[in-house]
Amino acid sequence: MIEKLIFGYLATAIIGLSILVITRRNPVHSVVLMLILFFHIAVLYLTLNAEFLAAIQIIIYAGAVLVLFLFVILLLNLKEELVVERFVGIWPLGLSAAIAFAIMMILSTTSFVKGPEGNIGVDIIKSETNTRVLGKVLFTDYLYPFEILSVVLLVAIIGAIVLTKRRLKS
Amino acid sequence: MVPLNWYIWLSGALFIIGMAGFLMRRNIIIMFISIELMLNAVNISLVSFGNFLKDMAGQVLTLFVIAVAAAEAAIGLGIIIALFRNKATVHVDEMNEMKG
Amino acid sequence: MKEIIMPDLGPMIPEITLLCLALFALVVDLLIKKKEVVAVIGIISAVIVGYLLTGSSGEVFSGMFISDNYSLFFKVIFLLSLSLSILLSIRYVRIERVNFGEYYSLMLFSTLGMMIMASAGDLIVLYLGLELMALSTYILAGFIRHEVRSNEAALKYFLLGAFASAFLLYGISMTYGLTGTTDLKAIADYLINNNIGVNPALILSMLLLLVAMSFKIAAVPFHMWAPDVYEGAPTPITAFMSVGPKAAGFAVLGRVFTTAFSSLTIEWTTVIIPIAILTMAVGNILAISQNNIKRMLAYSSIAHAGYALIGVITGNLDGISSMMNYLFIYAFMNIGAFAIVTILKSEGFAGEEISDYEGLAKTHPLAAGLMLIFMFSLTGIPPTAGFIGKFYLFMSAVKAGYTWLAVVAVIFSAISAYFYLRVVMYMYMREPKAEVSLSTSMPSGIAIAIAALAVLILGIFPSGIIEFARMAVMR
Amino acid sequence: MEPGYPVLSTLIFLPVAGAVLLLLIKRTQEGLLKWSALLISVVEFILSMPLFTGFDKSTHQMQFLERYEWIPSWGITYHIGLDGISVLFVLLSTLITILCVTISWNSIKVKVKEFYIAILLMEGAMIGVFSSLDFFLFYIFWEAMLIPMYLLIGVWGGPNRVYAAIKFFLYTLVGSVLMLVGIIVLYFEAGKTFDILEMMKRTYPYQVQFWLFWAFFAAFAVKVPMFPVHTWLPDAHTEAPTAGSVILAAILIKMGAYGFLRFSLPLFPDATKAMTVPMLVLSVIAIIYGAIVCLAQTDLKRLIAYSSVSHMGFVTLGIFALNSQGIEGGIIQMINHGIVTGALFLCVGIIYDRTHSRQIRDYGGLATVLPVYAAFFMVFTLASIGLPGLNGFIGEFLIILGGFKAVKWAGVLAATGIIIGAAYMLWLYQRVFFMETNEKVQGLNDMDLREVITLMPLMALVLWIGVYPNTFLSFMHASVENLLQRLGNQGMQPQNISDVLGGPVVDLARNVLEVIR
Amino acid sequence: MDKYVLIPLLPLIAFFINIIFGRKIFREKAHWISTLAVLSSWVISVITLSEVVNGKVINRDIYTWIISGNFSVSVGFLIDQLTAVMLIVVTTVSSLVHIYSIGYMHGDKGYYRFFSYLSLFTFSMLMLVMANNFLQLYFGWEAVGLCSYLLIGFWYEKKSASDAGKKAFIVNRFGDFGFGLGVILVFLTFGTLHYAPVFGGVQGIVGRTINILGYDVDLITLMALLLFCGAVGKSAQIPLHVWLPDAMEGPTPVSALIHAATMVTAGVFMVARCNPIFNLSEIAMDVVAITGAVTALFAATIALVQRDIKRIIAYSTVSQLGYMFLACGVGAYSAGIFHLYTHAFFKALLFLGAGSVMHAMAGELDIKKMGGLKKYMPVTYWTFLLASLSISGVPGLAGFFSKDEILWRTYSSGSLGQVLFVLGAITALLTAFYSFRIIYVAFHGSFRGTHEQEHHLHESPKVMTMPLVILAIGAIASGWVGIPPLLGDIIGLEHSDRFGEFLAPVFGGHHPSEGSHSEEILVMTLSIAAGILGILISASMYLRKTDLPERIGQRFSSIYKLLWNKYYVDELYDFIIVRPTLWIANNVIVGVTDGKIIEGLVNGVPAAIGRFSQWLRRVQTGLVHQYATVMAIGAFIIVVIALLWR
Repeated sequence: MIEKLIFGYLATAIIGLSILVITRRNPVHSVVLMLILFFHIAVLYLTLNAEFLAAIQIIIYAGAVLVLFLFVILLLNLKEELVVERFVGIWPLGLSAAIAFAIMMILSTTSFVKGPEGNIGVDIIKSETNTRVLGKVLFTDYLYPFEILSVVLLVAIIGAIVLTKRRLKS
Repeated sequence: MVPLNWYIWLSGALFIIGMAGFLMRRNIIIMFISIELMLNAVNISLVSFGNFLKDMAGQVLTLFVIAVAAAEAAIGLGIIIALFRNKATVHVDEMNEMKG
Repeated sequence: MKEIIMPDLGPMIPEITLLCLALFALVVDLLIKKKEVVAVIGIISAVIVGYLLTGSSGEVFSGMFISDNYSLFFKVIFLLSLSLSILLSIRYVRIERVNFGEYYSLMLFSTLGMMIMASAGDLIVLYLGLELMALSTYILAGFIRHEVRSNEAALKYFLLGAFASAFLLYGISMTYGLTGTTDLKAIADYLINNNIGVNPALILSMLLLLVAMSFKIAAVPFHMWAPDVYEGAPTPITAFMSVGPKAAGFAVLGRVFTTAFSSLTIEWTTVIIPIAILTMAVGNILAISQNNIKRMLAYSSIAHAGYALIGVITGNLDGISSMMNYLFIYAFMNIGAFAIVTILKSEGFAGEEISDYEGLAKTHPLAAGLMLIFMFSLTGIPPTAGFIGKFYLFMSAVKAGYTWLAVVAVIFSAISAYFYLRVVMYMYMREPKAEVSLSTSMPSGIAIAIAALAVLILGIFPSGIIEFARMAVMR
Repeated sequence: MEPGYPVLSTLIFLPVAGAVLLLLIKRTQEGLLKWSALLISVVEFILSMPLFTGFDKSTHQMQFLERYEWIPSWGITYHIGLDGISVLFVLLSTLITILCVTISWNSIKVKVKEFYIAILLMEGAMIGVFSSLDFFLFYIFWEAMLIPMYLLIGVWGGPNRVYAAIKFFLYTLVGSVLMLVGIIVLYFEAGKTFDILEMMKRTYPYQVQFWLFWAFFAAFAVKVPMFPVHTWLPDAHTEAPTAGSVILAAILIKMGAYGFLRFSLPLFPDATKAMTVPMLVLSVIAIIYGAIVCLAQTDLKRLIAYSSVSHMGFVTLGIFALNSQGIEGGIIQMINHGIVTGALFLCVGIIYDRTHSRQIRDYGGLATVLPVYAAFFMVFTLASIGLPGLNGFIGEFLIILGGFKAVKWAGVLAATGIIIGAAYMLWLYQRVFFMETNEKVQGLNDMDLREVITLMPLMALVLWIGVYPNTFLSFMHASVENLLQRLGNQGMQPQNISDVLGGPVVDLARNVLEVIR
Repeated sequence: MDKYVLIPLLPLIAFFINIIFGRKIFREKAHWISTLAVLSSWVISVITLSEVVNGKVINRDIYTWIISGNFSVSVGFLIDQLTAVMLIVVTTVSSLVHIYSIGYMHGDKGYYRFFSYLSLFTFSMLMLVMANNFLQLYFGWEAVGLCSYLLIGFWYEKKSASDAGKKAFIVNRFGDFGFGLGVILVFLTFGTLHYAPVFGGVQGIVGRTINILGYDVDLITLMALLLFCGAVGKSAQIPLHVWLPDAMEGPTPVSALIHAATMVTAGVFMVARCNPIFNLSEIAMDVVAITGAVTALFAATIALVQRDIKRIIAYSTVSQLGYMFLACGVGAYSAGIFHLYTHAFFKALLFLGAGSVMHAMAGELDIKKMGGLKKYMPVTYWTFLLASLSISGVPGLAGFFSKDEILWRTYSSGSLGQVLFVLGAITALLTAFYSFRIIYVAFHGSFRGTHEQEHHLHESPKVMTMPLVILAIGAIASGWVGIPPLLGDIIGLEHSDRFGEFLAPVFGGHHPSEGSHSEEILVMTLSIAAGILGILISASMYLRKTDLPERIGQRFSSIYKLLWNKYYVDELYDFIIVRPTLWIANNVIVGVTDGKIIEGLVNGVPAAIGRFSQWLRRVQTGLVHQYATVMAIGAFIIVVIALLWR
């Protein structure tokens, strides 16, 4: 029961915060609300036996991504944002698309059937700690995607540099 | 025990909200944030699936998603900055030089 | 402590080599002023990797990486598009004043991503390969930073691409939840053994995957980014994008839908049929009213995705191999067409309007003649390769009982003649307005020559490529 | 009898090789370009002579066969050969090409190199179409021809050439692509072969025949052109340069009718027999409609173009009469029409070079100014209106005979076309050659030697076929008889009026219903 | 190869030589080769005639012309009595016209052309009469039509001339339409087109019917009528007579040769040739007879008021051709051919005489502007007078014998025949009237033309008058081979009707006339009386009371106008055929079906696609949100489709 209450709180907070995030006029407010949202998601991860991910969520999202966002927002100097229209002209269409999508998702996920269970249950995670189990899996079964990820990140670095840093040749 | 479907719906709700934000907001940063919301929605479902299926793949995938999201953020913001240098606007609906 | 066995990386050698060479190119870029060297490295990489491809087959990482004939075929397409695009770029990037070494290494990385996609036996790998490819292409699309159109292209591509990959991820996650695995074969086994084919959640997740792939191949209604991005991106990159990522999308589509979701064939064909028809319709019809040749070619490439989808619709091996054959041929003719667009660009002259082609046959008869070949090939007029491609597609459609679909497709391909011929008409039947100087160079010349020869030779002696495509789908 | 070299392959690829050769010549050396093109076409013609002399007329079997594997996985072979139906068209093609080269000698002034390349490529493709015995190969040539023709019309044509070129291309393409699907369906029906001879060994279910007949009809009818898909022809003919019009009239539009003979009739005999009445109705409409519309034309080439619609109506009438007179008449009429209309276009080209006008009202009294030209034109005019003793009569008579034999009203109505035919051609001749000399044509030079030489072969053929058509008819007897045997009877029984009026519609509706059901 | 081949071949060779070399090489000497060729043909024809008279009939194929399936037709010759007569008529008149033309066409810039056309015509006409099958007949038929076209339009710079040539050809095509179908019907019935088997087998198909538009029609009748269509066209019978008067635009020798003596009689020849077919169909025979009689009267009435000398003679020709058909229609083929034969002489003479007058008058045709020519050109006058007497049926001259035979045979053929006889008799009167109207108006009285013309008046040169004289002899004497037995008995000839006997093998035996002598005498008297009366009325009106014609014209002005305008037939055709056809061509086909419907569709569909394309472009707004929204909606829709499809 207590789990459900916690979930209830988290879910309400996540949804409420996310709606606030997308409706705030001031992007800085959005980012700050987003930060709070990320914390809630991290907590949710904890309830799902994913301590490592909870930590990563905070470290990467809150610590890196959102800071980057803030940095860019400040760089771009967004004073006019406070006075101009928030939504695009066709927002009703977008909203209806989203609502339609939502209805469709609800309808189709009611019949959701869980797949076959694996062998890494809560007990194993508890005994070995989440990080270790994750690490083991990551560096054995998922070594290959992990390596690809490293290339992705490399590309991201190159990209960020290419797009922003270098001056043009004359 | 919280039923799995609750998580799915939470994830779905977050996905939809992110999608709505993406479809409605003019500000490029907010759109970007909306995408992050959508990815987080996916992450929630992945982690919960992992938990319910007693499998680590969900968490591993979440990890990858977070990393890729970071990479995307880096590139996306780079593009925004590059664009901002040429055209001082963050409103995506003003970027319609090419159409038709 | 489990003993960790180092897997046999043999089948992956091409990818590993490509990665190493890409990194090498990055390093070289730092050391050498003359960026053409990087380009040469890029081409050499393509050649080496192409050579290495021949010996590689097998599965690594418990089926996450599958090197089979199927992936091999697509990798050949990727490497072709890579090398041809690099050849086109050498002069172009100088003209656009973006002659940086990263350009080439990003192309290599993007190709690596595609290769990973084609070989992916697991949805996670697929996702990461796709992101690797996509992120590199976003950057490449926006590579001309001082050009607002390029920025805009990158931004649009990026935003919509990220949006689409959110769909992909959601689909992957649902699939994972439903089947407990991300391995394609395991998914297939689970679905067949447990017979949950009609579960709406499964269909939803499958179709969300389809949305993401449709986005990559620019199928209607997920195509709308393509014209804008193609128009804004540097032309060689447009050529690259119109072939590589599209082929990668098809590679994934073919593998995922015929492997993982083979038990749902009826469901996904039901959906892909209207998508294919719409794609052909929108691509061909919108191309008619374009004035910018890159945009026109963008719509044309949308339409071509529609044709290729016919092969997927048939759902059988013949169909898939006709789709692959088509993409192979399409690679040559489309890059060939973009190559001409590329060499028309010179300092201070965009050369992107169709009207810029007025009288080209008089001022530059060779270029006009080659463009003519590419245009007719894109239309699908024999004896060019485009005809062979379409012919194979229609054959497999008829064989699978989709004769009516073949009729629809041929009618759209007749409509397409209108806008392809418009280019020919401008070149041959109008008087030149202004002096157009071509920025030809040896590399671009080589690229065009390869494309043109391939278009003609594959058109007249298609036996080899057909056999190759058939072999590629043999399991 | 057959020569020791692969004569057909040589004929197909010599012009292509010639085109490549021209590609290598500098575009400034126009003289060399022209002479090379002429040389190639003449050599080609000489090389085609063995077809005429060495053809075994006693058999319907394919001759001059060549067969090589091409795309084995689809069962596609490079299979070529000729029978009595196709051999004459190959010969006509090689002849006409020479004339096209000579007639363009001075009139083509821009992009000379491309022009002759296009002509030579056309020739190769045309011969390929007539000699293909593999459907895939056939389709390749069939479509490949569109490219040079599109350019011929669009680049060297008249003021409205672009519209005409695109119209021509799209019109024919739409028809052809439907045939393409038909070919593929047939491929699977025939047990995965594209070999026409293999396909002909089978019989197909009626529903398959029915749909395929219409699919093929789409391609062939456009090419012929049959009513109501004829409107590309006036534009294309009118705007094309002389050589283009000549090739169009002489060879290209024959391919539609040839297609009916080669494919529709033997492959879909039941559907053909069922569809005879609609086909005859369309043919008769084309004859009369095409003739009447000529009366309203003010443009020389346009008039001749519409007359082609009428004349080709005779051809299709003959073919769908499904008896030996009709079919042989149809074939010989195709040859005749090729010669005569080709010659008329050459004639118009000759005068157009001098005056740069195609308007009839700009002429008058030419007989005084250019008597030799007038004489040539007169002969071709008379041949066109079917004067006995000239070639047009042989075809038209046999066709009307065949048509009358098959369905009386068709023969009767077709014969009315001859009356109108005389009216419009003679009226044309009067307006151009008779009456007061128009000041616009005052002082023009008569034909020079080159032009006379260009027209002489056609003139000779007009008389030859008119006086002794058996030289040519004898080629086709065996093949036509075989074709009729394949059709299973010696033509249709005469029908009465109720079938005629309601027949086509009812038949069509019934078939559609049947097939849908 | 035997000599008969040479008969048509020589003129053909002459044609080719003249047309190719005439313009540059022969020029003024172009007549030599043509004239020599036709004279040689004449000589061979005479030899042939003598052979035929001795009972030789030649039927020979030269080569097979067309083979297709079971259809096979040859080029060959059938030389029997009928052909022999025609050969003589054709080559004789043709030779004389050739000679005449040397003078008449002298100095014309198309001199070589004229003679080559004449040669071509001679060839064609000979092919026509010598044919041994229907298709070759058809060949000759069309070929003479062509020559007629070329020669009528010889002075092509004149619009009226080229119009007339075209008209002749096209009107003939209407007839040939039927003729061609008739030939086809013959083939489909008999499986061959050769005369011998067809005529031999025609008895076997009596009573067979053929289904036309749901009605059963007698096969032979249909066949005969279709063939007769051709004759109507070629021989200018109602309703296809309109081309012949206009054909007078051609040079006068041409009118004499083609439009009087030879070509226009081809129809008669053909009907006579096909007599085995016609004989078996009552209806067809009656149609032929009625058409002939009505045409005879009809044309004669028009001729009464015309002022153009050549047109009067042309209508006279139409009228006389009507007589010939009348004869054929009542089964008196030999009488028809006899009239054909005599008519060739006197009508050619009339035309050549008219030509001579024109030559003198510098091309003037209006008889009102002539007058008193008698003293200027006596040879012309006397020969013309002889011809007129002959055509009027003055006893002893050629015309008398043939016309009398026709009238008598008509009268004696039954009740219909008696009605037609009345028409024929009236026509005879009218014929005499208008023939002498020319004589009186043009040759008597005083000259009414301009002074210049008067100054120019002269007798024609020898080369022109010589043929006139020869023809005049023919106009007098040619009838003597066909003297009716009645008269023959009187003057004590053993073989009086030698002509009829000679032709008897062709027409299935010689049928001596039925009916009593008294009736025959009555008919003969009537016909003579009609002729004399006509001459007298004419004389009184044009010699004595010269104001009378004017008064009559005013009194019966509506009839006069009707006749003057030739019963408005041309206008009628213009109104019901030419204008509607052109209207349909211009307004319906070009304007609506081709212009609006087909082209509307052909251009409209691409245009619609283009407009749709332009419209669709606006969907592509360049707005990322919109793109994404479309993606979302698209995703939604495909899922809905997949879920609902099952």
